Amino acid sequence: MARTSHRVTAALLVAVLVSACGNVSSDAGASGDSGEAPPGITTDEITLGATLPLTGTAAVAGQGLEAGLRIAADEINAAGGINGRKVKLVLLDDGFAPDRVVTNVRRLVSQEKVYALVAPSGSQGLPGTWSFIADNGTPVWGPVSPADPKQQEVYLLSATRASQQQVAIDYFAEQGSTKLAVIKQDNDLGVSMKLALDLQLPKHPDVKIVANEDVQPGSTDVSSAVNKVIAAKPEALLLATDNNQVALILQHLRQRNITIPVFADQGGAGTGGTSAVGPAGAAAEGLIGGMQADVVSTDNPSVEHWRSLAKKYQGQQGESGFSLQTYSFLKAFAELVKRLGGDVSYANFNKTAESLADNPISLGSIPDIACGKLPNGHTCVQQAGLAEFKDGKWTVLRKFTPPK
Amino acid sequence: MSEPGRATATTTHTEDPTMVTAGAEAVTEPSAHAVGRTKGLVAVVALLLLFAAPFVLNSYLLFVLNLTLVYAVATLGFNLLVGWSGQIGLAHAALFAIGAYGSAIAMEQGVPFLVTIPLVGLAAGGLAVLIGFPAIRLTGFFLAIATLALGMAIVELLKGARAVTGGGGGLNVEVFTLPGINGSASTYFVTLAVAAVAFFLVRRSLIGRFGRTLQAVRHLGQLSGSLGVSALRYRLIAFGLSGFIAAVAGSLYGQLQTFVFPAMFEMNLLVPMLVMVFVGGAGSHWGPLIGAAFAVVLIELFQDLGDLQAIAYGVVLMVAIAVLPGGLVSLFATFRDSRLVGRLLARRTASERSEVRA
Amino acid sequence: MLLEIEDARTGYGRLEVLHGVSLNVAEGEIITVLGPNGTGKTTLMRLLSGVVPLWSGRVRFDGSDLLKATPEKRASLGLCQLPEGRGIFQTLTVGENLHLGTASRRASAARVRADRDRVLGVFPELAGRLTASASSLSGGQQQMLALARAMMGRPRLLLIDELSFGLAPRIVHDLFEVVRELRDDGVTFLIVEQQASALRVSDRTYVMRNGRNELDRASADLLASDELVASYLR
Amino acid sequence: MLQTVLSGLESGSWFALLGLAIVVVMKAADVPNFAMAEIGLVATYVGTVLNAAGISFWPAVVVTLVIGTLLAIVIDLALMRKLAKHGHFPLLLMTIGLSLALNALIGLIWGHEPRSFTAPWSGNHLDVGGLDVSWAQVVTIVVGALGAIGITAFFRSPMGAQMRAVAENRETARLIGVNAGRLSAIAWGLGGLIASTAVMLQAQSTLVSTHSAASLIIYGFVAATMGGFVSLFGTFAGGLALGIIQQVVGTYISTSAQFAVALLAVFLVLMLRPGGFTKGMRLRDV
Repeated sequence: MARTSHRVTAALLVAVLVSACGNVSSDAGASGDSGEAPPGITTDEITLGATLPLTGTAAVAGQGLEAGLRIAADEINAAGGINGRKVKLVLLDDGFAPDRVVTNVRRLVSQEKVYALVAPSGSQGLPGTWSFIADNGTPVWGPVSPADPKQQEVYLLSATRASQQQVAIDYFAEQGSTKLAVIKQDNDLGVSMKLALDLQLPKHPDVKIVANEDVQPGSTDVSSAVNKVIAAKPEALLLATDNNQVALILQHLRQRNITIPVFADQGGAGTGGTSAVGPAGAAAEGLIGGMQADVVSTDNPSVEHWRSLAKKYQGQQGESGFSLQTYSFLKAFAELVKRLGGDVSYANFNKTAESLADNPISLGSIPDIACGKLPNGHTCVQQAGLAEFKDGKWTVLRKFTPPK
Repeated sequence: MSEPGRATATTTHTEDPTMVTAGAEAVTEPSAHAVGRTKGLVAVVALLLLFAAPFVLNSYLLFVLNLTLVYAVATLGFNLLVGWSGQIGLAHAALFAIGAYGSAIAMEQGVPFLVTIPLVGLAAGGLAVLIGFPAIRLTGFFLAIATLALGMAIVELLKGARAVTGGGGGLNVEVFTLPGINGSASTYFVTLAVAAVAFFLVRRSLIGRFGRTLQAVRHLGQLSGSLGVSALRYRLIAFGLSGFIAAVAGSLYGQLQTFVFPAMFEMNLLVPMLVMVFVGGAGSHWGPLIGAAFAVVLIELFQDLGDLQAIAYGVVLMVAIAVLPGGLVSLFATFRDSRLVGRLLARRTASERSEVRA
Repeated sequence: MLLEIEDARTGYGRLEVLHGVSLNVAEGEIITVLGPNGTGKTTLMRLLSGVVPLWSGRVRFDGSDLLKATPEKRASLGLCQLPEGRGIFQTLTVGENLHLGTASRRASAARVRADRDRVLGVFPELAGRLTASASSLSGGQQQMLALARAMMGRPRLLLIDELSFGLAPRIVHDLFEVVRELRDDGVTFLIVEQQASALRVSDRTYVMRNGRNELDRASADLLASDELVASYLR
Repeated sequence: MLQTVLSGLESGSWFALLGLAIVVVMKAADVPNFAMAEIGLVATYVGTVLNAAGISFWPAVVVTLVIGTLLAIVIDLALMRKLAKHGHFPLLLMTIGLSLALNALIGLIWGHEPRSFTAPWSGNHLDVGGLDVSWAQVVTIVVGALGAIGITAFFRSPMGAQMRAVAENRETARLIGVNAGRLSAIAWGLGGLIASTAVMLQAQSTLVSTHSAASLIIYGFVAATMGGFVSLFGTFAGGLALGIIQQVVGTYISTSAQFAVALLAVFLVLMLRPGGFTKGMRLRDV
């Protein structure tokens, strides 16, 4: 009896192996680089996906990012969709955990069959998906974090953290600050800060880093880092932390009556919104935030337009800077797909996207999107701006400029 | 609780409940052995189905299945330690990380992936024995806290050793592919093969004397806390084995994720691992598979709940514990012991039992 | 009858340990349950104190069924226990241990103080050591403390598991003297023993073997027939 | 250096109080409570909401403490009680599940933005011989010390003695008539009260949010370990020492080593003194 079952098993194994071997030779789904119809697109619908940190340590940012996407999709659909196709959004939560980002991207591409990923912001897990993305050819339009400009499928639509930090270093150098201090998290935030320092310090020989402290991601204990920074007597402080820690550090500094200027990138400072300055309270006065998108309170007409839509949004964080950012990204995506005309193949998508350098997408709320060919062309935007939080309100300190 | 002298005296002249239950379980075991052949067939069919998975599932579902198997292997090791030897050692996520990182780093140095599997297993097994040394002096929560602390410290070290591990920024993992097969399917086949071997070997060893000794050691520990040298040796062996298996699972996990970060191996991994052990039923054979499937599927199903998913996860876990304190596996046991089934099986088991008693 | 047990069966898991025990205790009696190791004496104690459930049969205390009562509920009914191994809390002081005896009843501070003075009158050795750690007491003193603590709960029936355990014969003798005194105060006793020494103070004795009670005799009779005792205890 | 020690005493007081809350529940209810920080956090969030809504400080504090206490009691009665007979593992997991659920609940109701509890003394400073001392720090350290003294006194009372008896041997205590169930509810309530105090102290001097609970609970357990899960004094001293070690390591070695050093300290303590700083009796096996 046992022996028979073994034989049957072996026979079945061989049969299955032989018959189906061809099916597992490629990871790509129905897509491909040729003119085949890409997934997620029908005559009247286009499915787009994103993985976002809707819960966990970055939930405030994630909710804002979600809001922007939903506001834009509603607006596009109300106006009849993109070339007649309604936008269907599939937004998954990754809880800011890298492993769940990887699972989510698989799900979006293979299960939900999305046409493209728009503005995914899956903590640091995204790099773990690049090879899978490459196999499927799925465009990744405007990953918010982290940035990797070397992938064929990935288009960066806003200044990276490092670029923002570079612009900030330029700014402080111009203001005559020579002693800078740094507090960074030991993760991709810290990595980008290190990159920015390596790139920009040689350009400002007078500028010295007098303190360079690490803090635990997610920790509320920042006091020893702050104490060390204070002891080093810097003239300005650069932060590469999440918005909670930005708020905490500001409070600690101001409690000790230290009034040096403090910079954090768009994510950390929540530029335009309240994610960092709200909790920081009075201590937020004077915080300088990096700008990937315009500040939410300007009278820029395109921002005003977004603001009128955001006011009606039902969920949380609708009027935050994160919301404006992803709103702009999805609007830009719609514009690009419009330009594709009848040929929505990935080949045409990439060709059209890479020609944006000649005919940029200009929205007004974010710097013009001008993508080119690899190796450097997929970093479609390099300019970052700076905004200052003053009298309870964000005001532009420096218009969008590329780092020196 | 009490000093050893008195504890021994107590056991000599009471009818100890734990010993008695252990005996009662032993009585039922041979009947399970009798249906072993059917069970073997079931296992073979299940294996076949699993083998066919890449041909029918899309990349996402295959990934989820693969993840389930990886977690099942990890839980197999964890269950050996927590369920069978009764030691709540909480360095398991860190040993899993050693597997993921060790394998990736060894591959960078040119070691073939399949060779790195036993290598990281041995390294983590050795480390686990070192971690287990506190077990000689510590029991219960003290052991849990000490191993938790050590495990977290190991993850911190991974973060700190930036030159080798990439620090908090993560480490890219070179993916091993079987010739002629795509990455996802290849990773899956390797996982499936390793999982099958691991489950087979662990089950074999636990059914025999080793498993009985482990359980005896566990019960002894509950009684007195003072143990003989050989009992301590068994505790360490349990640590070493669980560490070995954890690292093997970790190396598979690295292949699956293709990018590893220290943040993957903190409490957010340890908690699901504990859930998997518990839900599957501590000290059961197939529990790890059930537990892993439960945990992974639950997270994926709850994706659609949006903001509510975290709360749903917590609530489901709480309800599961409240309703089934013995884990999902206890459902089957309850079913088996229920009157109806009991009556149906009565004739058969009665004859078997009389055989055993004689 | 203060305590009636009829054909009680219980055990652990699936294993039956008591195969039908029946015994009665009348108000004011001192009853001994005698038997060698592993006959289910401790299980009987656990059954009476509510630690193990009754499988079948009946246990009635003062006319009411005890089936559902928790250990602490039984204590508050006056069914108190002096647990095996004395149950003295080593990390508490002597005074605190003594005070624990009142945990099961509501009593005014004055009543408690009066009770304490009365109990300390019976055990003068403890009186001077109230603030000392209980772990500093000798074995005999700890057994006294356990008895004294049980008295603080004003028990109606006191279950004692191995009063003589690990103590010198002289001390055992003294303790049994105290038991006799307390009985005169109105306390009923059910004492489980391995040694025959308890027979001298008790009124009646049950002999247990293999989870059943096999003999119920006046203690004096049993004591007189040495042979019988020997045959059961060896 | 003094500034560092002061910061250390402040955070150490939070750790110490949370550790005490854990130990109290552990002693009387025999549950390792991983949801302790979240219980305190729920209560504190209610307090901050009242605070922000214009309710004056002291009534808000009282409401916070009452909610923390009641929440803990309800958890004991509704969830923990009937699991006790199944051993430690389900209990441990139940508190973990509870911490996840409570944390998510806070996020759902109040969002994930960090909050603070504005006290009348918020922002006020003292200059003590060049040392910059905030009133928030003074309040934290003083309340922490008073809390520890109060709990110690409680455990000297007759009810406290009953709890210690239960901690030493639950079954024996029940046999002699100690109502372990009632004591466990009281211990949970007391634990909830202390945890709410700890989180509220944290909120009046810095920010709390749904993710500040995770590190607080770990440090609380570290403190409890230092006290061997039984010694109140050991836990309190352990918590303070942990806070100071953290700050000193952060200042003189590296802020990124803080966590690892704290964990290794626990390990060393356990290896050198398996019963904690102040060796009490051994704990029951799992």
